[in-house]
Amino acid sequence: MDKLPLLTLIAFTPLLGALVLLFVPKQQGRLIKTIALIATLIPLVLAAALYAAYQASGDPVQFKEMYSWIKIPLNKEGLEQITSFFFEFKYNLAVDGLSLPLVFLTALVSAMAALASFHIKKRWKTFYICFLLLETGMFGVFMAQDLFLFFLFFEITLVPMFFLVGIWGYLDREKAANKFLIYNGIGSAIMLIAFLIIVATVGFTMTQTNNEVILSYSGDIHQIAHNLFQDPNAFVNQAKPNNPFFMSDTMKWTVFLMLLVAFGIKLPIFPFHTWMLRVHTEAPPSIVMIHSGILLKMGAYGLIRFGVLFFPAQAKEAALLLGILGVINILYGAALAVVQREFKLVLAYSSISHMGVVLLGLAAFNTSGLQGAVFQLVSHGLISALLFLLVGSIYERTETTELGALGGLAKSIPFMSGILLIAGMASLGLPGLSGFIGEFLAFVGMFGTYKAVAAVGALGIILAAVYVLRGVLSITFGPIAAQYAGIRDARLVEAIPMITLVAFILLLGIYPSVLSEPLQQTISGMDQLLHSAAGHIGG
Amino acid sequence: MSITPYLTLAAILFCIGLYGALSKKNAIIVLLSIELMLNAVNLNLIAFAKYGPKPGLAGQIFSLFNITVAAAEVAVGIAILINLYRNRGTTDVTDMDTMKR
Amino acid sequence: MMHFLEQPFGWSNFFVFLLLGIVMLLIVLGFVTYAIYFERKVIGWMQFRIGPNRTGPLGLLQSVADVTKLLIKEDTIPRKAERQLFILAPVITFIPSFAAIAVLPFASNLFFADLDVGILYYVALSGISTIGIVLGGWASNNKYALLGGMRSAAQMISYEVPLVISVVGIVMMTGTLNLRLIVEGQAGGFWHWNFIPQIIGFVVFVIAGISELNRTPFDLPEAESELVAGYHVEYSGFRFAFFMLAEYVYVFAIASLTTVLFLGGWQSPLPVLDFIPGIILVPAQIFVHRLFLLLAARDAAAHPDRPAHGSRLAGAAAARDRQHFRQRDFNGIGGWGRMKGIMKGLGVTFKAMTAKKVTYAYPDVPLEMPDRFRGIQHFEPDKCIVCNMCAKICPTECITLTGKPNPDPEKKGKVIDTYDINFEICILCDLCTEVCPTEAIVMTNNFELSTYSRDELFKDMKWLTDNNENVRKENNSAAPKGGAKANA
Amino acid sequence: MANDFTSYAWLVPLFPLLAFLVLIAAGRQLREAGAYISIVAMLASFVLALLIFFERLGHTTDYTWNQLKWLTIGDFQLNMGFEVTNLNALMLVIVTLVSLLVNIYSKGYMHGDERVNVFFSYIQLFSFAMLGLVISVNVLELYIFWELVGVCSFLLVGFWYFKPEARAAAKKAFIVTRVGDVGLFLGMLLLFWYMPGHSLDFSAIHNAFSQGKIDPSIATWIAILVFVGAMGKSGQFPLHTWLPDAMEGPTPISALIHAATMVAAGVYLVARTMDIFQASPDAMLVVAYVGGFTAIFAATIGTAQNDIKRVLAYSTVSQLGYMMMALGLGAATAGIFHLFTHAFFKALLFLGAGSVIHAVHTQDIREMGGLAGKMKITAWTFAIGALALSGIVPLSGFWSKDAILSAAFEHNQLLFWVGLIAAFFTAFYMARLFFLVFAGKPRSDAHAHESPAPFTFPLVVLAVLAVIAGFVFTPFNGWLGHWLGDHAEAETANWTVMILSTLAGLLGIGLGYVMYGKNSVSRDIVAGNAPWLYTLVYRKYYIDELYDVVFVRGLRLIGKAFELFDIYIVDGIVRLCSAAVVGIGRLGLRLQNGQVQTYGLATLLGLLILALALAGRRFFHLG
Amino acid sequence: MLDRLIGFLSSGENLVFFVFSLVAICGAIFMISLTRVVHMVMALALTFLSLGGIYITLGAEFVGWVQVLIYAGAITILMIFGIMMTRHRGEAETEPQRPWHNGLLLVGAIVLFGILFYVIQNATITPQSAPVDPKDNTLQIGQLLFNQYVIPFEIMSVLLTVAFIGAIVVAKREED
Repeated sequence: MDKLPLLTLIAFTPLLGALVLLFVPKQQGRLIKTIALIATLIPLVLAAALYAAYQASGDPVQFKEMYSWIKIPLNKEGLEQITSFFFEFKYNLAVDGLSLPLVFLTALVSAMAALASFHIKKRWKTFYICFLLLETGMFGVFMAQDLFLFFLFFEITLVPMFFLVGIWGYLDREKAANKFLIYNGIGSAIMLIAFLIIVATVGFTMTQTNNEVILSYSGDIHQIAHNLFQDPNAFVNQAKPNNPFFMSDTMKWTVFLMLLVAFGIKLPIFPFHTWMLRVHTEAPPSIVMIHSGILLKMGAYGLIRFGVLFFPAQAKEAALLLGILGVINILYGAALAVVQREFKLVLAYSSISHMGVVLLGLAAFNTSGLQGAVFQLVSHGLISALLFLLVGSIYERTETTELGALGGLAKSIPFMSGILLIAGMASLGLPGLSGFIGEFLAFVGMFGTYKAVAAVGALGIILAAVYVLRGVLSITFGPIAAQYAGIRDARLVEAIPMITLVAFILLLGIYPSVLSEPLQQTISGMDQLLHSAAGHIGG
Repeated sequence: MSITPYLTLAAILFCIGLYGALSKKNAIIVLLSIELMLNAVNLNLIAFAKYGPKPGLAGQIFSLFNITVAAAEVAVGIAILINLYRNRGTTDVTDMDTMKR
Repeated sequence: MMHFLEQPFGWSNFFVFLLLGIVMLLIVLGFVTYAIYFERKVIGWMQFRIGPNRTGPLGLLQSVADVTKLLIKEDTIPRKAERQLFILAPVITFIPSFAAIAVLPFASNLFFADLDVGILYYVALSGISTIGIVLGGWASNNKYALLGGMRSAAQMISYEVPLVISVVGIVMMTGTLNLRLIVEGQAGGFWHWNFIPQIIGFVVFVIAGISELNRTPFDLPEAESELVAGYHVEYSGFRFAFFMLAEYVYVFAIASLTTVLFLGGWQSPLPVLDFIPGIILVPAQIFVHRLFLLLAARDAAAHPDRPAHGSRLAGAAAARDRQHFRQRDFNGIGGWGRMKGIMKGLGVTFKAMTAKKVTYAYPDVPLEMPDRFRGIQHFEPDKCIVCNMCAKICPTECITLTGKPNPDPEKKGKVIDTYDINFEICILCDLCTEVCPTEAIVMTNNFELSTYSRDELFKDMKWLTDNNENVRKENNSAAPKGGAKANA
Repeated sequence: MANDFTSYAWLVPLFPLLAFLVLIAAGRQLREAGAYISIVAMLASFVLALLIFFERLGHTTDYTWNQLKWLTIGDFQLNMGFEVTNLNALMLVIVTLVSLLVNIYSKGYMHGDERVNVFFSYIQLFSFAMLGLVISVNVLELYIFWELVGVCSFLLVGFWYFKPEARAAAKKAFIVTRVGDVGLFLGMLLLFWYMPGHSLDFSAIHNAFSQGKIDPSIATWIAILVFVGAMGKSGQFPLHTWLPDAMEGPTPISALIHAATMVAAGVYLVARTMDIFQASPDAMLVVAYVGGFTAIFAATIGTAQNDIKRVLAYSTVSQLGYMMMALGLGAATAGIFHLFTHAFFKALLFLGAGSVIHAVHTQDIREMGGLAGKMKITAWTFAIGALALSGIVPLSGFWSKDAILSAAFEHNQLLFWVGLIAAFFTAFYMARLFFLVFAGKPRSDAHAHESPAPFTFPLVVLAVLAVIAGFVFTPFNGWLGHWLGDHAEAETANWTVMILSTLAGLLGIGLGYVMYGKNSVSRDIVAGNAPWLYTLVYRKYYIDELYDVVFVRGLRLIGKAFELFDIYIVDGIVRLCSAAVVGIGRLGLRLQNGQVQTYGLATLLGLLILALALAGRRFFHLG
Repeated sequence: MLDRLIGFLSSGENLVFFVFSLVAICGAIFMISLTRVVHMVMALALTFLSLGGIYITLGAEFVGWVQVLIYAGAITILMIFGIMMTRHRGEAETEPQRPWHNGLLLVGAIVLFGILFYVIQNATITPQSAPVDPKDNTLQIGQLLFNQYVIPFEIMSVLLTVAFIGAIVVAKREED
């Protein structure tokens, strides 16, 4: 199984699908849809195989694929003793405990979104090409082991997303698309700067064979981690005046803050969240499934992978800040979700609130906190995908998601309102469904480090119940409006994704160790890192 | 007699010419003001010819060239002005703003 | 004069210069007045008339009279004119003209300013007076004045260029712009004068000079028929005088400049005559040149499309020439053909110069009327036989007569007592003389009947008898009818 | 033999789960069969529970099995499983018995409703959750089932979803219980961090707390937080508002959930984690006082209600207050005993009320009257229930209430009197209810008739149980205490307490008879001369309105404020930046007006500034 | 200050310079402030003349008269022709149309003069060699012009030719 380049296959199958779609004539909607569906199902199957084949024990980083892509020689004057001096851009994919579940989540949610996109009404071909491109980008992000490769895929997701929101969205979709692009553009710009600083200082590899010395710069994560946390008295960590390889504390702080801001925009932390609201309300529901299901996770993944793991000391000191930001996100998102009139906005704010829980878990800096954060990512991915799937179907039938207008749909669409109820329960963290596990672990973790912050955060759980019930009940329960009496219940093509998502939510809720097993190795790895770098954490 | 009074006079004339050139609305007067500015320059040249660091006739020769150029300039300026007047019907500088965005 | 210039400039020095300036002004004024007079005389002669002769002996005081008239006359300023410019224009025209004279050397040591840039000085100042002319035309707010001003300015400017260029030759030869040095360069006989080596320059200079002054062939600005009097049409009184003065000062300046540049200045024509002080030679040459200038100007090229200034005969010749020219120009021969025309014109002019003038001093010398001219009647009482024929025949019954018996007893018949003609209504039809058997009443050549009041037009017998000059000889062809004797 | 049935205890919750799955999957096709499946499932689990109970009678050692590896957090392993203690076994029997009877009853009651199978599936899910809760091995598992029970109550209360009141009631029920759950959640977290080895098992908790390994302040915090969870579920004073509104659901549900099982969960939890409470005396005090206050508070409100189910709901709240008071005073067995007896006669009363409603199709007691004649069985069973509740001698109510009052008498005189007064009020409103509904002439024209067999059978069974259940734990035979392993309180018959409580009961009944039975005393004594008191009590001391204003409207206000802040400040800044850029652009535009002189001026000024800058350097040295 | 002024005026040459510069400045100011166009041109002609005079006092006799010839003579006439060829509706120049523009411009001009004045006052220019004697200035200029500066001279001639041909072509009335 190892010989097969599994990761590349998963990542680029959608792209292949997109290429095939190019040759299909525009009018044949049905053919386009089936091809697109296949192009998403294959990676799903492969991801499942990947998940199965992943050994929980042993080295967490598995399925490594490393090929040197671009080698740019740099001028050597002043460095005589070095024989070859170049910058290397490596095509470096691998999967570890943290990215494995997210890769599977991407595959699953994309497949479901492809199914849900069947009720897109215009220009299927371009839609699905953008969709598959987006999926490739997302896979790449989670698999990339090289900073620049990560950035490359990160940018790839922006462009199709811009078109998907901009063309197939609702009323003022252009405005939303523009805001999305500009905001994320700025975010990724800051991220690129941070990456460059990291690579410029710490991203070097010095190999000394018998007669020649090779000094190369590359964005390889493990190399950077190795350099950062090498033995303190190595040449690298001497704070000599012009030691190009040493990152002074202030530089580390700036880079950390930059990454925090860059990923804060992606994972909407409080002040940068306005773009996400517009995208959630204006984009077509199937795209929002992907966006809130996976794209938001990229921000969190980046923050964990590059923010916390590269700068544990700074992260530890900023833990309180992260915690407070998390709580603000939770309470702010929840409070606003309570007063929204539009169901999609309720869900958008609830996403902010759930992401706040992720932040909280992250800020805890202990195994349960990190595990909680990852759990919350995966579970929120599934739940919000399901919710927006339902929103899409409801909107297709009732042409509105205004809470005031809808009501009593349980009578005409019992199946969907049942699923909506389950999704609502999962999102407010009902035990037995995946939502609870994430929250539980995050809060357990946070309780270990900052009790007060966790206690205030817990209010969020109550508010969650308030806004979810308010939203869900005002749609399903209550007297039914006349014009919606006759709407049909979910078709098969809508029912399948709903059921699969509910199944996964239930699976995670009832038997979470299915996800926590592969996670252990990576989390424990991270834990030692945090402990060693930031001193022992209480509890 | 040092050079400063001449230079001061030249500066005064230049500034007056400049003010005239940029504020007057009648194209001819603008041309005139420019002439005045050129004259101020001429005065400088000749003043330097006599009291400058290397007194000599170079300044005067140069002022001759300056006068020639000024004459040529006025000739062409008036020609353009007349042509413009014939086309536009006005000599008001503020109306000549086809360069506007 | 030279040593004056060297002295450091002080108050005394200043006054000397002032005096010299005034003297020069008087000389120039004198010259101007007599230049005007001389010119009008010559023109007169060309037109078979004798020019001004009434004021002063031989009309010498004519231009003085003109000048005094201009001084006394009220100089009006048109209401709509630009007052300041209107007043300023003549000043601007006159000052440069007078200033230009400063540089002209009259004798080896008699000159006002010995400038190294003499010619340039002259040309620069003449340029300024053009402004005056144009301003005059513009300020008088009169379309014709404006056009006249612009035309004269255009002409002066355009001819200034050949004027200056023609001088370049001399400058190149003498190596300096200083007029005094130029004259000294022409010492020796007249063959050292510049006009021989620079003959072309001389010719161009003369023609350009003539046009500079808006003189005859180029006097477009004052073309009567179109522009009335050119730029100074609105001017009157002293300002007009200024303009005329400026013009003639320029004449003097151009003439003297020509002499200085081309005709040897104060250098005597023959070495032997070098004792004659330069001072005399210069005006003589100026005079000769002046004469030549006028003649050449007057007829050299009668202006193709209009009669010469005021001369009808010249005009006729000119008109013939004009047809001639037009035809010639038309078929484009031009060139020497044209010169031949000029020569013939010149010939006509000279023939006219020597011909008898037709001018007559009318008020003094009565005009010779043609034979059968019907003037005022003359009455001889003794011939009248009171036959009343004249009274009856008179169509307007303007004759009233009364007879009285002959006081001499032996003669029979009547003698005239009273004989009145009412010239208010007499139409001088000559019927009364024809019908008078005894030619008692005859016509004279006199026709002056203007009186201050109507009743003076009733002439009595005595007046008629006294009117005995210029009696018409050829009264009526028929022999005296009846017994009356032919008058002696 | 000792553990063969107990080892199968995990089957007890399994049967309802299976029934639930079957009903969900084939709900529409089954139609009639759905009811029978759920009854059979409940019967099976009841029989198994009985077997376990009898097996457990002999000995007191707990049987625990927790090998199911659920979640690994770093080096710590979190396992799931089940545990059977005497208390659990007792609870199993109570829950399965009552839900069986309710199933039978609701087969008849819900006959007409087309979503009956959905109803039965919800009941089965609820039973599964309740049974799961009872036998859970650690606090986390308990919390999971605890929330599941909350959801089931939400679903069942909101069963008739087309009614807006049902929707609001269901939402309110869930949110208020949720508030309580958060308390429990935080308590659990504290436990997690402060328990040696992070274990959450009850046995570990018992050992840790009894040996006093946890310092008292933390223990108090944990106890209070756990009690908050219990308050939420059992409807104690601050979080009681959802219980009366939950009456919107069908009556069998009220009987099953809001009388016998779910509300008892809170009491069960406190009993289960008694060691934590014992560890902190002031937590015990809090529990006692809250319990006492809730008892009398709910009792007073009960007297003024006109809806039959609301009266019973408030009586439940009051009785739960009694149980909490008992637990607070350390008399765990008395509390559990009262829970045991209360489950039966309260379920009886609710089902009776259900059959009355079924008959006259209204819940307002002022429109009922004189039903005794027409509904013989319901009337008699209802009477037995009422007497039991009022604590009249032979019936179970008397014994359990006596146990509590005697415990109160020993430990806390104030609470004793509070309990006594509450007992008087209880007797009074039960009498009022009985006489208004059954005695006197019929006030509504509906022709009432006796309910069919499925209604009456459970009533009779419950009535019998209500009578005999009392003798399990009387002053004379303290079997239950010993069985539950709680040998602390020596059982002495405290005659004074018995006499006083009987007197209170009789006085209440007498007053009720006088006012409503013979109405010789005018009904509106209270309403007449103290109308404000009457309306105050009738409007439930305006607690609901208070909550509405403070929380609901407060939250909405905060939300609105945040929304304005979000739109105008956060988004405002973004729009501000773009507007600034556009503004500067437009400013530059005005400079380009095509006139050369403007450009000239601009050049001149530029030149000057440049010159000044260069020249200026000599005067003031900037950088 | 006053005594410096009197000392300045004591020598003849300074007096002449002072008079001429005064006239030049007044001419320039009148040119700006007068309203009727022709008056403006006259004022400027006056300035040109006085500048010519100053050149002469500076010993540049030839340039002075050339200045008089070309500026006072030719360019003024050209300007007047230009004025006459183009009709002027409202003679009076309505000044306050662009208050901001003129105000700013005035400030700019004054500041520029301030800078120049400051520079002039502080600049100390010491003639290294003896001043050229103005005797026969024209001859010297002629020699220089045709020896050292003959190329610029030729270029000037080309320039003038181009200029006047261009002027004619541009200003020609296209009626034939």
